Amino acid sequence: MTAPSAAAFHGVTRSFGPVQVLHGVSLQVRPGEVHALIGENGAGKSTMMKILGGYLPPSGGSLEVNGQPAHFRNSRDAEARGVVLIHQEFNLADDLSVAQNMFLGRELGGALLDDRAMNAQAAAALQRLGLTLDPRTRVRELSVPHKQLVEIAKALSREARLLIMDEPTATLTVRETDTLFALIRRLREQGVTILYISHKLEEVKALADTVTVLRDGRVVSSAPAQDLTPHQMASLMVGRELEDMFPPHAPPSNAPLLEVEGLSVPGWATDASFTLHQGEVLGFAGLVGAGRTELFEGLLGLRRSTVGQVRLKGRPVRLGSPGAAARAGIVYLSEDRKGKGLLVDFQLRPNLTLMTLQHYARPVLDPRAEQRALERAVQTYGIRTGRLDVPASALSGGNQQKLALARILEVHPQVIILDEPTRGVDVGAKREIYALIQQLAAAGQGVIVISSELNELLGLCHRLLVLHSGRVVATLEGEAMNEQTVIQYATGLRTPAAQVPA
Amino acid sequence: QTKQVIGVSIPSADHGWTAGIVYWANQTKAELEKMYPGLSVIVKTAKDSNEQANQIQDLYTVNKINALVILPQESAPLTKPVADLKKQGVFTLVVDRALTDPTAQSAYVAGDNPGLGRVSGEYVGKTLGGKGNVVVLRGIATVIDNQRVDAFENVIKTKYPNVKILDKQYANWNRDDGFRVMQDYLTRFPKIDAVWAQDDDIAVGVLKAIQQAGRTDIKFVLGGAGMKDMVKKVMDGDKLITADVTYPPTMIRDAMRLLAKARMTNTAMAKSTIIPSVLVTKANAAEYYFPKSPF
Amino acid sequence: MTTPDTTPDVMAPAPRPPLLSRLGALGPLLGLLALMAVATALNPDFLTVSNLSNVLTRASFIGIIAVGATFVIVSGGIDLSVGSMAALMAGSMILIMNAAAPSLGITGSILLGMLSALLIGVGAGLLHGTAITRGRIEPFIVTLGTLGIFRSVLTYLSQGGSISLDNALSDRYSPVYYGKLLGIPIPILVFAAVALLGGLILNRTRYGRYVQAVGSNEQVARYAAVDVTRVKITTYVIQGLCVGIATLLYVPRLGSASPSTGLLWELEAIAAVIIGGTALKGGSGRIWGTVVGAVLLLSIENVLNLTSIISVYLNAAVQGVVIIIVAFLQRGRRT
Amino acid sequence: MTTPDTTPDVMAPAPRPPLLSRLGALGPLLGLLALMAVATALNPDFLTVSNLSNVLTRASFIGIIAVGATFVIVSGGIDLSVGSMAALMAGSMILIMNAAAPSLGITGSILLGMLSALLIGVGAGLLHGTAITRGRIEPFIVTLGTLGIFRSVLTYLSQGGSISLDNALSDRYSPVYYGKLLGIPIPILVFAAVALLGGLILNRTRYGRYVQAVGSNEQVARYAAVDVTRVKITTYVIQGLCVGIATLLYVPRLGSASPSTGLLWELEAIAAVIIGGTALKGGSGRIWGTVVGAVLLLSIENVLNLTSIISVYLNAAVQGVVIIIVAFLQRGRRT
Ligand SMILES: Nc1ncnc2c1ncn2[C@@H]1O[C@H](COP(=O)(O)OP(=O)(O)OP(=O)(O)O)[C@@H](O)[C@H]1O
Ligand SMILES: Nc1ncnc2c1ncn2[C@@H]1O[C@H](COP(=O)(O)OP(=O)(O)OP(=O)(O)O)[C@@H](O)[C@H]1O
Ligand SMILES: [Mg+2]
Ligand SMILES: [Mg+2]
Repeated sequence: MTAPSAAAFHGVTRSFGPVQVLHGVSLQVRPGEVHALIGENGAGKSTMMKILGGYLPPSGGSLEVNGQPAHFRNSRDAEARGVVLIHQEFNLADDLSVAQNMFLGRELGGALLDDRAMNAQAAAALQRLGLTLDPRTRVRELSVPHKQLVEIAKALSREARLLIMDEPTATLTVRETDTLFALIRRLREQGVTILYISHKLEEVKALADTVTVLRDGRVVSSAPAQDLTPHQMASLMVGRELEDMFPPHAPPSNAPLLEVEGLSVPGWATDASFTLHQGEVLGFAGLVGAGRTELFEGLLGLRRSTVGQVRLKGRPVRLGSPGAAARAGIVYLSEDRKGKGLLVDFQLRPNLTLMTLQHYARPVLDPRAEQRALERAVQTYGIRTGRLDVPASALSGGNQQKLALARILEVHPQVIILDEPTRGVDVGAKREIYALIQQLAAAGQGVIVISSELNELLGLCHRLLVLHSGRVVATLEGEAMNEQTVIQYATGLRTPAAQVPA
Repeated sequence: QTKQVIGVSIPSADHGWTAGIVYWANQTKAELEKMYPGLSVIVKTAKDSNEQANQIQDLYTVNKINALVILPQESAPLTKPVADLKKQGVFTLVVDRALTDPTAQSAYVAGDNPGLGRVSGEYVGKTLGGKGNVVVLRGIATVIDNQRVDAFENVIKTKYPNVKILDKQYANWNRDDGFRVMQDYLTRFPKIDAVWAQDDDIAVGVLKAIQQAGRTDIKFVLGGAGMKDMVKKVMDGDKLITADVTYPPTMIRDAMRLLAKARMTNTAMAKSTIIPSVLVTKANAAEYYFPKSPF
Repeated sequence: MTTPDTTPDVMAPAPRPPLLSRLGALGPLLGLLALMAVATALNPDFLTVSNLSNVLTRASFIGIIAVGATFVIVSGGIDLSVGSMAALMAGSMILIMNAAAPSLGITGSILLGMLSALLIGVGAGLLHGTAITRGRIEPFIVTLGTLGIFRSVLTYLSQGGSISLDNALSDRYSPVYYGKLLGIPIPILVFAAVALLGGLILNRTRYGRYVQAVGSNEQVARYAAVDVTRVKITTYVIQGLCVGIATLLYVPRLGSASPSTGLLWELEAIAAVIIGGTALKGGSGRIWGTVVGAVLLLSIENVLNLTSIISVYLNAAVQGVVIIIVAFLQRGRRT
Repeated sequence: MTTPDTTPDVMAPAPRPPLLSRLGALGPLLGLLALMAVATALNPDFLTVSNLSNVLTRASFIGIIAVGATFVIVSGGIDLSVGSMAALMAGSMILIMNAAAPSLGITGSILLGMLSALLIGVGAGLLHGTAITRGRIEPFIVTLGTLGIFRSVLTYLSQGGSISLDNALSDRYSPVYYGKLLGIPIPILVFAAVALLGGLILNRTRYGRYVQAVGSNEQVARYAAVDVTRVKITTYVIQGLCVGIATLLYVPRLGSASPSTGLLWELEAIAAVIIGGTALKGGSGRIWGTVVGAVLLLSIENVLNLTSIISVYLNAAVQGVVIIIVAFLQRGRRT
């Protein structure tokens, strides 16, 4: 190699308390390449990148940036050397506006801030990602995918020579992802080095020049992307052969389980009607902003909404609140893990049992029974953690997701609504979640899946509903359920003339 | 030589008058301990009735007092705790504010709150020539305040029916509230002949408000308690402060002296001593002027 | 770690939390012990049974109120009205007892009075909770408002003066404060019972878990089907009940209520909670800490009464310094 | 850089700034206007220039302090000590002026006194900020402690009584309170200046932005290389300075300080901030709201003094009700 590495890890270690997470990783990132880093949940990818980004100090080993040793005390030091990290967990202040967040710590203007310039630049940066958004909007009001885009725009607006992206596309749909990839390629042309973490291996294959696989805090392989198929990547990650991602699904029964008629969520969704059958996996596709999340939040009384009628197993039910829904056997997994999913300051045990405390109250809570439930869930869902008595915030992103999923399934619901169920989850675990979904369906329960991954929806669902601008524009099944058709409907290229009653 | 421990429990110095009480209590402690070698005096201040109740309990259980001088924050809530001490054999001398159950007090040195109201009412009525508009500034909502105001109103109503009380508002025995309430009275009432501020701290604020508004209709402001600055003004012939009505914090000194004498010389002490509220005018002001007291 | 290829690695058995943070959690207790040592050095009478029993008895009022405040604060709220509420309860209770005595008899009217205090507490709690949840008004503002309202109503009832319990009633009722059971003053027993029950509810029941969840992240709790509104309202009702219980013990002690009853109790109660290691921003807290906090606050006052080393004018300064020192000792816990 | 190769069609339109929440943001102002209308109906004198000028002048003290409190609260802190701090400053200032007058002359000693008040404010702010950030003690506890300490020290200095400014000094100094410039009382001008400057700093400078960021999410601010410790300490210094400025205006009014000076100002200042629409948990706030809040609070008192429709005993109840109603009007803003 002639040019010095854009970044290099030399025997870097890192421990959290007694738990060692990185076991001496060494890695060379060539300048100007897109270098993908993949690995199972909890393998240590985010930790490595936080170290490179100046957010965490290493416990041992050394770093180099552009051939020069790097000892970052904070992210400001790293940015000074052109290293910018896009966080997996959003790093935005809810009360500040989009522009204020993007420029936090490096505001424009002299004694008085130049908000006009910052707003204009912020809007432009968002526009580059295909997002038209008032930069004065408070971050609190944004949806998860929009926060993701803001987080990306924030990093892009800095003068990065080495850009680290930690699962930037976890909640983005095809179109945003395409825009982002176009941008990444342009940046590469301009000589920017990109470190890219993702669990979407097809993306990795499409984008990366080099792929490094991390397993349990050790580098197990680093090779040109062209030498690896997504399937091989997956096998390297988990250390064994993976069978088919999607288990075969049993046909659903004809008995309707959940029937929703005329559900409207003001500002988000209009007059949506659909039926979920027993044993069915029903998918909801749509672009970011199509209103899928809001539709179901409305259904469960988490937002203001109006509904014609909801029937569960033929009997009308009223779902005024999440509590009423849970009692009726309907549960919802939020896409917003940090804001709506987990009590990040709480330990794993109370997080897991929050919705099922009645099982542990006799009448005084039995923490040991809760602990047993936790141990079971850790096994069942493969939640990886050094210790069980840590706060949820200490789990890796994917493992937090598994914990959130475990909580709602503890309820043994009849209808399970999953919004981005595999957000940030590694392939191995994804497969297990898919299997679980099929199991639930096979047992006669109904599952609704909202996902930004079309593959996932196509592989998993019996039927697929497409939302566009808050309206159900298509119900697809069988042959019609293919990528092209879905995208046409989702982007509004095709209109619901051919609508089949759901 | 008899050995005696006297506990003195008084309100903490949170406004001028109580500051005077604290000052005189400490002065008298020094004086008495010098005068009677076997005597020790413990002075404690309390911020509210509850703390004062705790305090006298501590004085009994830990400091083992033989006699207690107490100026209660409030009468009703301290009646029971004082009665308890008396039951345990402590001599209880209550100052200023009589307990609701008189049997709880071995002796009583009384300030005369209704007297203050009465004397003030007489002065206001007479000075106005039986006719005019008066505004009243009250203290803090307590029995003391009620006694003063009731007595004042009573005199005005029965003896000076043509003196009109325009309004009564609380000024909480402090200067800032005196200023604010007076400012608003001045806005509201175009013609005020006299102000009864009831307390010298309140009167300080009242004077400033009148000064600011430049009003000349007000003939005089009557405070109360005998604060040194006010007594000085009377002495010097101030235009607005023509008189004051005493409610002297020295009553604590008098009470302590009486008690010490009785205990140390083993004599009986009068069951009840009243320290009257007297009118201070230019003629007698010098007698009531204590430049060294903080009040 | 040598990881087997397939199964997720076996979890380490949950080890105990790090020693340092455990020590930090004991902060308020250490503070209390240190204070007791100093107090005993200053005046050996501090450690007598009668003095300690006095201190604990007094700590009962604030302590019981602070147990309620712990719930409110852990859930992310605040109640500034507790002192005024106590005053209003005490006044109403006495008026009701006095009025009912001729018709209901002594015991009957005492029971009626006690019941009415508790009902006022529940009512005030419902009012607060509803205004805060359904009315969506900041707890600080709601309870600052009722702080004024409750005290005003009492001032009105008492016409600015004080309200006293009739003698016959007072004699029958006073054992509730002055009496002992097994040699322990009744207020201490009640305090212990309230604290134990409070601790049990907060740490070992569903409701307690929900209170913590709501305080930690209301949104998450809502999505997890917790009835946030009900949980919050209930914390204010618990607070009201605790104030009621404290008032039941307070009235037989002094037998009267006046506009200055319970002044600034809110600050003392909140201080007890926070000295005890509960974070003001909510999410987690511990009743035993609150108990220690209350005892500590009252001990400071007691020590100041027992000694005369400094000017009486500086009492509040000493209290302030001690409070800060104790808080410093337990700061390890904060993030 | 312009749009990338794959030009995406324009996304969903930017969501409208909801009218309702904009109206909600004007809540306190609506509250104030409503109150003024009622007040004028009750007593037309309310709207006279002299009365309004009285009200605004009085609102200046609390208002200026509340501007400082807005910074502290937006950054996620709280300062309970402001009233005591004002009392201590006023006392020290007067003592210093009186002592310096013989040697420095009237004007010199007044300036020295004024300077010393501001220095005490800065010192107190540094003390608070440091104890809170480096000492990692809850702001509530630190400032509850100093609340006691400051007032105690003043009580000690005044021996419980009042400290009065010598006449010659008082005459020279009093125009600072009683004087007018262009027909407007000086305190109002100073209040306006402090509010404008405060608004400018909070909304238009880097520092103000950081205050909001720290209050909203300390971790994010830290990641953005904001010096969180310094930002927080500075908010307490600003608070101290504001209390200092308020005291500079307060002393010439009555020319004295006593243990009752500034009692409960902390509650009034915090209430003004929160009525003004700043959330107690921090992250966002607005100075103009605080100004309206302060004027509103003082107007309520003024209206009550100008009318006698109800029993004086119930004044505080009326205040409480009005505060809650105003807060209810602006609740739309809350999430
Ligand atoms: N603050 C912390 N305290 C304790 N353990 C931590 C902390 N942060 C991370 N860990 C642990 O370090 C390990 C690696 O976490 P990391 O976030 O780097 O994983 P990852 O490879 O990014 O996983 P994912 O794909 O799920 O995002 C995990 O086991 C996690 O539990
Ligand atoms: N009907 C609509 N009218 C106006 N704006 C809309 C509408 N539908 C969506 N949006 C826009 O979409 C943005 C966010 O939508 P969101 O991403 O939450 O929808 P979603 O379908 O749940 O997305 P995802 O598929 O990622 O879950 C909003 O900020 C809003 O601007
Ligand atoms: Mg990660
Ligand atoms: Mg969504």
